[in-house]
Amino acid sequence: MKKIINAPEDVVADTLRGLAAAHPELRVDAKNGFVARGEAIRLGKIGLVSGGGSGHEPLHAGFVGYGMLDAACPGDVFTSPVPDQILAATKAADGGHGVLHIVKNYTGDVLNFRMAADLADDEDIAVATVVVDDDVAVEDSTHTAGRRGTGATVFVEKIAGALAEEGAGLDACAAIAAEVNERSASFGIALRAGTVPTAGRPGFELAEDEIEIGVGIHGEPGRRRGAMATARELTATAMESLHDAKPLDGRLLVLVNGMGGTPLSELYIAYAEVADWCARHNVTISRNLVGNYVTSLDMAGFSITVCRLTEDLMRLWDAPVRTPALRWGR
Amino acid sequence: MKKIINAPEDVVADTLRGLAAAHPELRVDAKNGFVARGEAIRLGKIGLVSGGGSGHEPLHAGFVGYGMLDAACPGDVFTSPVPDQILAATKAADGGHGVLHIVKNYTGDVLNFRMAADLADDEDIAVATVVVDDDVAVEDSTHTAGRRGTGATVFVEKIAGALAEEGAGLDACAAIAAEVNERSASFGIALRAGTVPTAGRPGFELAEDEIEIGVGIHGEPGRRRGAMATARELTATAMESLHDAKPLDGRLLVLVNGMGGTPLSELYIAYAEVADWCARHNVTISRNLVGNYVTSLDMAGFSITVCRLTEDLMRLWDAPVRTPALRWGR
Amino acid sequence: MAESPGAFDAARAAAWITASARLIGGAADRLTELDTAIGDGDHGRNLTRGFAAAAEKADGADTPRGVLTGAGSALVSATGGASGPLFGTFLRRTAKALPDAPVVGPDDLADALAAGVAAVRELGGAADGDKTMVDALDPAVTALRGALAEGASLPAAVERAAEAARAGAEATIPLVAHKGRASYLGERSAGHEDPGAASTALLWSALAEATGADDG
Amino acid sequence: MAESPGAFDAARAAAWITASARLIGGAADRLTELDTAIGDGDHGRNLTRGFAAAAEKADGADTPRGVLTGAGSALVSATGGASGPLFGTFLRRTAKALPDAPVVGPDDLADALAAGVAAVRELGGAADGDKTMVDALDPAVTALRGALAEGASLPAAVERAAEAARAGAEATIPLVAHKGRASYLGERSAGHEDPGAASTALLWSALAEATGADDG
Ligand SMILES: Nc1ncnc2c1ncn2[C@@H]1O[C@H](COP(=O)(O)OP(=O)(O)O)[C@@H](O)[C@H]1O
Ligand SMILES: Nc1ncnc2c1ncn2[C@@H]1O[C@H](COP(=O)(O)OP(=O)(O)O)[C@@H](O)[C@H]1O
Ligand SMILES: [Mg+2]
Ligand SMILES: [Mg+2]
Ligand SMILES: [Mg+2]
Ligand SMILES: [Mg+2]
Repeated sequence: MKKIINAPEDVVADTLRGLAAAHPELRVDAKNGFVARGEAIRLGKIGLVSGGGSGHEPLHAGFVGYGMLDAACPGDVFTSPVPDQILAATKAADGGHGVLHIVKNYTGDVLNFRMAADLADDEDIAVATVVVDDDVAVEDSTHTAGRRGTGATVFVEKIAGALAEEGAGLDACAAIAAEVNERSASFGIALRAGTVPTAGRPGFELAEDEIEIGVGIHGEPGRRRGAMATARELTATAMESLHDAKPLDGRLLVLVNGMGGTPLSELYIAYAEVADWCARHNVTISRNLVGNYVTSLDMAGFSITVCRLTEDLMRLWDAPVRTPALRWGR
Repeated sequence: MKKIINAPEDVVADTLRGLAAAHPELRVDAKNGFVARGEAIRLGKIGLVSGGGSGHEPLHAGFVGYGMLDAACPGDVFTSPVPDQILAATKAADGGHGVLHIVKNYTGDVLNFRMAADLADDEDIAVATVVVDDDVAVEDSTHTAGRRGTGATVFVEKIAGALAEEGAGLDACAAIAAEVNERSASFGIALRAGTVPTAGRPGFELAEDEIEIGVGIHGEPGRRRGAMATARELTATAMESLHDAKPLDGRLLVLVNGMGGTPLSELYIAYAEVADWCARHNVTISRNLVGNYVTSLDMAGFSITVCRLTEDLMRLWDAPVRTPALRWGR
Repeated sequence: MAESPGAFDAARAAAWITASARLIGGAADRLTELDTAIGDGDHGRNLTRGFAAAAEKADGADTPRGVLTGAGSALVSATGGASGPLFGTFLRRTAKALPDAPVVGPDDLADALAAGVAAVRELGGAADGDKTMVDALDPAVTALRGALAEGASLPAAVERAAEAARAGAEATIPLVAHKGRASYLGERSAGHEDPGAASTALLWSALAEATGADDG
Repeated sequence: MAESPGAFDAARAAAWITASARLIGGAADRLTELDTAIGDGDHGRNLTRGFAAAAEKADGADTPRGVLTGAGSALVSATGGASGPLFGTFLRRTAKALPDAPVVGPDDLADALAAGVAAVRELGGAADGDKTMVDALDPAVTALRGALAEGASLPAAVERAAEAARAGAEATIPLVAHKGRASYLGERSAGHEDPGAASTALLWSALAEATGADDG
């Protein structure tokens, strides 16, 4: 394992230190384990809090700022945050009218956020929760922990964030977050596993001609191992899985997301093939995002997330945003 | 070699295809080998053209847009563009008052841009050239091809681009570009070499505890091989080299740049150490940028680029920019 | 000074937590390796951090109930992941089911542990054979109660429970996971021991150590 | 149909370019490997692309001067990198120094090639021993002129030049580079053959093939 780190156990703290140094517009509260906007929350605005294990940067702290999150709580690498830090973030994000918790569907995240919501309730903060579960590589059945939350988290945070900025209430924010999640689907493919710093070796080993298909963002192997293929074939595998799970129609928002160790040029190549696939299947892409947004340490690979947009969702996607990792309109 | 590509020889064409699909606001002229802004150049505005080998994405095409480049010409992987495409880009960027060529200091780039400038002269387009040579890992002596152009290219393109947008003339744009280059310095360290698609194997092999120190962005080994060290030590090596070459004082603009295969979290850790180093040495960082901006395929590692700002340079750095890879203020 | 082997007091409760912290810390690499195979490679580190925090809080109360409540809360606050809330709930709900007395008897302890296990089932929704910590927890309380019913002493009964927990953990190897991260792998989760079941077995070994310890 | 071995006409000029394209295409992997060691791993691909384009233009003129000008321009337009302008300039300035005639004699050809080499020196600024293509080009023209002065036939003289180019390329192995990308490596560039010198040697082999070819 070779990483630009000081010590495996300091990775999260040092990343936050760097984030704080690079972004004075953020409030990085290392002691209480959260990152919030530097300015106080506008009274009456619904607060948006997200969080989860670290190792997915820029998710989530990179999405704190105008038009998106009010606070994020990063846990240890691949480990959900604890209720205390979620509660602290929730308090920081509360403008008096309630806080939306955006939770990726993993047992640890769901349980810790649920405990934090109970604690917030004790302090009379209204909390609504949306659980993001967009990864169609996992069967949504009683035989699994349910679909994982991955790329759609960015869409949920951006769109619910824009609605909150417009002054919408907690129920409306929770409803649109659920709608975005419902309309979204993701599928990931890994070429090389990432390495958890404290584990010291990759989550799985792949031969030169092997890939993991239907992979998540926590270093676990995918649903199956497959043969390395062209960008066109890899993309088709992903698009077909997405289409099988939730038929692709209308106008799409598409994210071609890098897993951390894959350079931008390869993501653009994948996007070229996604655009081609959509053209061949009479599907319209109205908005897109290409880059490293929901990563898995230094894993090589990509995921595709689609959201079937409505007029409303498109307007909110286009609304101004100003965060370290996503910025337009101001 | 495992990459998300269709065929090694199609990498550049497919990347451009993806860029075109993802960014309808750009004009991607694959036939003539350049990427330009979608809208026609404003009459009278000085045009900015850059280019170089591919494999450094988002450099250069990702910096085409308002406030930065007018056109970019990507060559084959790690191969400078040919005069014909540079000429075509120059014509596309000419608003009648001349074009600034921003050239990284590599023999191939310098020679091909020089030939293109001669051709442009034949067509009565005034061309000024700035050669960026910020990489202090290379000795600036007659015993070398001179310092390489790396991270400072982003600073030059952004700042000269902002000045051009303000309506400055060719000489002024060229002068500020040269000033930014003069005030900048870079130093890079690699943890793992990248792989040129058509070569099929990494540019160099490193053991688990080895790194390349003073490395460029074309897969060549660095000045020396060293032992793997902590982020703090790696950063100190780089900062000391920068300081030795051009004493760090005043207010700095700092770029902590990823080489393509390094995740953002590690870059933030490096930035934390850069900020610490500067604090310990009484150096002020006024602006920063952390991310993958001048990459070397899938190389793992980072570089640090500093520019000693003036009032003017800071104002121009802060000016609005709207490109695929750098965007703020609109 | 702890009570005689048949009884469970605050000191023994605290000894349980500190022994857990020691055994889990010692096995952290193995637990992480198990979690790397079918999960996300953090289980050893999660529980090491969590039980270290719990052990720090283990001295602060006069009753087993107080000790385990404090330890459970500390565990939740420090662990994260799935195992934090689940193990934390196990301890807190075990505590809640204990009589609020300085010393509790073997049957009360067994009933309380059963309540703790039931709470884990409820919170996580895992059934037997889903390849989770439940597959070690459940055989352990069953063996504990069975041994006590047969008249075994508390130390002997907990020793049997610990063996059952170990056997339960090993029996997860061929299973296909239906809960937790390992469930994402489907059939590919078979052939590996569940990390949470493995750490659960350590917890019961620690309890055997704490209840069996001679106070001489 | 080509002229007799002593003379250099458009057909032989074209044959030089097509033979260069073939030899370089065949050695592309080796050239890339050399460039991977001390450069950026694109030399084989650059020149393969460049000479393929040049070969396509090689038939379009009646004079050696016309052929080489066209080939040189095509090379510049298709190659990129350092080698594109340098080899392109070599061909174009060689062409420019040739008499504008359908057939040129050995001495005129040698003088023109010397002018081409001088132009490469001027454009790239490399001195002898800087570990560049100049280290193969220079011994080659020197050997060519020497052999002609000693009364050798053009085919024999070019054969000697090609040998000198090969020797010159091999002699770059111990050198420390002072120009081109390899110079970034400082002392570490020693121990590797310069890719541009290696491809230059192929160019001279191709010329030997083209001038020696029997037109029967
Ligand atoms: N729904 C559940 N019910 C019971 N135990 C569970 C459940 N989900 C996960 N576990 C247990 O948690 C263990 C994983 O813990 P840990 O690695 O610390 O958390 P995470 O999965 O969040 O990384 C699994 O091995 C399993 O025993
Ligand atoms: N200044 C120079 N003068 C002469 N030859 C040079 C010079 N710089 C580089 N070369 C030659 O060019 C070769 C490299 O060509 P190539 O790999 O195609 O281009 P690049 O270095 O741009 O990738 C070197 O091996 C060397 O022989
Ligand atoms: Mg985890
Ligand atoms: Mg090159
Ligand atoms: Mg885990
Ligand atoms: Mg090269």
